Amino acid sequence: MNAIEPDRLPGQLAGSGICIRTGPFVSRIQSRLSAVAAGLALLYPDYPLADPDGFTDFQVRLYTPNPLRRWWRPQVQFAMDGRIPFKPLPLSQAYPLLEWGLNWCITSHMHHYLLIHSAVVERNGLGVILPGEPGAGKSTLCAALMLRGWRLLSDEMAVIDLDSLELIPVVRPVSLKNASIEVIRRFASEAVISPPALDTLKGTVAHLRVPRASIERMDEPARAGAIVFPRYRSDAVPAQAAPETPGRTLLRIAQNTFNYSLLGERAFHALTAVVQASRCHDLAYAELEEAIAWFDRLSGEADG
Amino acid sequence: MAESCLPLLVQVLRAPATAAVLEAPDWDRLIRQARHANLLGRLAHRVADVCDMAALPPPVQRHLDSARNFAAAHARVVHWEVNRIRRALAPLEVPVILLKGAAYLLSGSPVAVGRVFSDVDILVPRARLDAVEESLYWAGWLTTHHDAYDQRYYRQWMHELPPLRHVRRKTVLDVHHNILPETARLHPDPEKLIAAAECIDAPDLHVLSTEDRILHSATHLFHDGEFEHGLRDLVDLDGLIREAAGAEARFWERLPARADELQLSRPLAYALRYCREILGTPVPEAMRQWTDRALPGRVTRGLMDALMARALRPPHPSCEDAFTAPARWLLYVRGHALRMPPHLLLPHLLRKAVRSEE
Amino acid sequence: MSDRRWQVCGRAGLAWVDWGGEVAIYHRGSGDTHLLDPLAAELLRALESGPRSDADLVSLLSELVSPEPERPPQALAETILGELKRLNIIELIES
Amino acid sequence: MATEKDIENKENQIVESDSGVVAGIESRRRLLKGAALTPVLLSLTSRPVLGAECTISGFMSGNVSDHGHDDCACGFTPGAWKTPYVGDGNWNHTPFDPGTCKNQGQGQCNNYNGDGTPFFGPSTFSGSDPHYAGKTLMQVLWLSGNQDPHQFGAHIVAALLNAYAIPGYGMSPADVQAIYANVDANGGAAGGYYMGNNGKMLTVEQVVAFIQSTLCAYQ
Repeated sequence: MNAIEPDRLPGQLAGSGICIRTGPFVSRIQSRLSAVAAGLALLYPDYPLADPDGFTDFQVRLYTPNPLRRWWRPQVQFAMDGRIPFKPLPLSQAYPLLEWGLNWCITSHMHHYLLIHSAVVERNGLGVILPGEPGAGKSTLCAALMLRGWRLLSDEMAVIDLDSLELIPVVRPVSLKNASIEVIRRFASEAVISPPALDTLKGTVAHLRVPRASIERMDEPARAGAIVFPRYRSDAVPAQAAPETPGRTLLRIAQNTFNYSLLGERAFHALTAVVQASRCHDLAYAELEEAIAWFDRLSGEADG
Repeated sequence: MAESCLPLLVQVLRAPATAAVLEAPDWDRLIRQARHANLLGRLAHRVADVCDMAALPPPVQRHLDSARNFAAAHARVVHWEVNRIRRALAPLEVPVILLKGAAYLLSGSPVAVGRVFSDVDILVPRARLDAVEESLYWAGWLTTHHDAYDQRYYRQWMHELPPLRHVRRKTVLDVHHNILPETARLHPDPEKLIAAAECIDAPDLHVLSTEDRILHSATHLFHDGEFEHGLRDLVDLDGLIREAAGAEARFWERLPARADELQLSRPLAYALRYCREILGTPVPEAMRQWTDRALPGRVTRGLMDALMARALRPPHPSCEDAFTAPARWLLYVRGHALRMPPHLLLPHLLRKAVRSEE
Repeated sequence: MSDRRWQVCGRAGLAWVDWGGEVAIYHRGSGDTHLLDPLAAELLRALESGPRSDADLVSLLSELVSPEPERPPQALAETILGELKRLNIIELIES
Repeated sequence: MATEKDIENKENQIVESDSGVVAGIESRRRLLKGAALTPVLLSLTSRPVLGAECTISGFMSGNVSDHGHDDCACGFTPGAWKTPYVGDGNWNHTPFDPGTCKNQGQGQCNNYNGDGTPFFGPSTFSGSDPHYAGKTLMQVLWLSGNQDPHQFGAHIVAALLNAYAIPGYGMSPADVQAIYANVDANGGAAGGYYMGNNGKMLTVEQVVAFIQSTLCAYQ
């Protein structure tokens, strides 16, 4: 992306659009909105661009739906190839809407892969799936691990190839919500975080730039070796990890899989294989450092 | 501007082998047209039958494979829905006649391969409608339209109950007692349809006869005027006609005769005309006099050709021009006009316009 | 419990994964997934090979269960069959 | 047009059986203690792939899908309507009054006075079943054991409240009232039945199971 000089970015974005590659997917993004241009410039400088005349998976546009409201509570609308899946949002949420929209593009159209609502990180060859049960604090933990040197494959979805059962990286900025924005700012002052968007349906939302190391390895799949259900609990001092049975892990992770029902029996057998190849734990934590230490031991044991 | 000749999607559906030589930008447009027309699953299977998928660009393979998985999920759901419907209705010992997509799937027709479905349609004898509705109710299929006007619209004027939705599976079921509304100008006799229905799984599961299936599909498209799935329905028709012409002796004599018998000659004539023109469906020359007789005069025919040429294209920006939206709207009004007498039509259209603004 | 008979719903059958203490099944017809207790799994495995009457299932349970079980096989069968029926995994064969 | 489904994981929470002794067996043939109180430990019902767009993709995309109408909503259970202070069953979304609390525990109430909307009345139910005569809707919800056979009263009240409070609930108030009137005229809650016009008869237990199928917890 840094092949485009910063001052030419808004022009190209408003014109034929910018084709960004994130793992196997190419998205053509078009928008005249300054917030989108600023967000991309801040969070996507290291991403590879794709040939605009080549094949693009998703053609995405963000625009103000009714020009009459340009000054009175202006709005932003997301469209994919002319299809509008969401209601318009306040203009201040333009950049988060781009990220949510790109997630929707994948989870609604890419049923070639098994898509689990989870974060995925890797170290020393150990791929770890962190299923995102609501309110679990998965993104905070995933961001912290990434900033401590773990490789990020994705913060929102595990993408599993149904034949090889490999974890396919779809590296994108990490979404942080409400308190975890401050937590990560204090955790790593050098972290690059987009300006927060206020009172979205999920409260305050901001996105964290992914270190170059993870982006450079975005074409390198990983193998799952652990499934950890994180749970932030203020009273979990020290952090407590409890093993979870394979059967219950299968059902819990299936419930978090976007296209489990759609892929049917293939998803049942694929998840079973992933569960059987992984150590499965619940991890309750209050202190990020304790959680990270536990993960380091987990990945340390991997190559021990 | 729209392509002057046939849209890319139609060209590839007519000659799937050409997919092997498509370049990336063509694939990009083709997949988007197919997705908007709800034909991506069909396209994927047609291409897979004649091309070496592994030779296609990897991202293209992913989209086509995804579409086949999506269609396979629909097929599983329809099979299960039909199983549960038969279970709920078994005590009534009433014939359950599957219509449209569910019929093609359960009868194993190639038309169903890669097809997606939005709901399940069944036809039951009118005399048993109340008993069927009650049995479905207690099995969890509840009506979605509590509004009194909607109830009357369906029960008095239409040929079906208000759509039912299953309370747990959220699937939608349409229960018909005819293939055209009571108030329509054409009056096919449901008893004849039921009498000719073929049993595909004893004792209760039936589908319409081959000719009646084609006539129903043609009527649904060219009489009801719902062109949101125009091209998909035309692709169904093309598939049904090719399948039947290949399998049934004297098919081209029985089809027009049955159409005349059921007063459905005009919709069939339109179907044959546009299937041949757009999808290249093989229709023997001998049928030309019959279709000429059944079609309206040259002026109306010219207007319909202009409207249909636009309405039957993929609903995608790359295939539309300034006249596409007006053409679809005119056909929408025509569809309603054919279904409802004038004194009902105007208030109904007004009501729908107001409702969609809410 | 008359001579009524049970069968698995639909003809598509089940996919199994047995972890000893827990058994996971995928119902090919409904697309539902369940985690079963081993006893329930045994009953279901029997039904998958063909329709069974209540009596067959109760005797199967009494073979598997210790001589003086906490709950008689009769009550056990009723609990298990009731739950499997509520989840649309099995159904009574309409006479 | 059948858009590809995006999935809402709130839609089908895992129905987790509560505590129960699981008879673990090492080898298949070892004799079991036979105490399998929970035959099915966890269940995941298939999410809608076809038909109504019921899933609101809010959980991830932070937004309500454009056809976010929720016309396949499941209703609250009798338990939820019994304890409005817990927050689920909100009586202000219904035209009925729960009545005042008899003994105000700390913020909780498990006994209501007779000043709420009566069970029998023009806008509620018509009939004469003695189990519910003279009681308010809320009092019927709090009936226990054989005071309310098969919990029929509690479930029919919950269904009526859902019909008003939940947009897109499967049944309209008229549907619920018709079911009650039919059972009341055919023997009532204890030993009565529902007589369908297709000649089919349903026991009160089957009617309660039907109502449960429209409630969130039993989906």
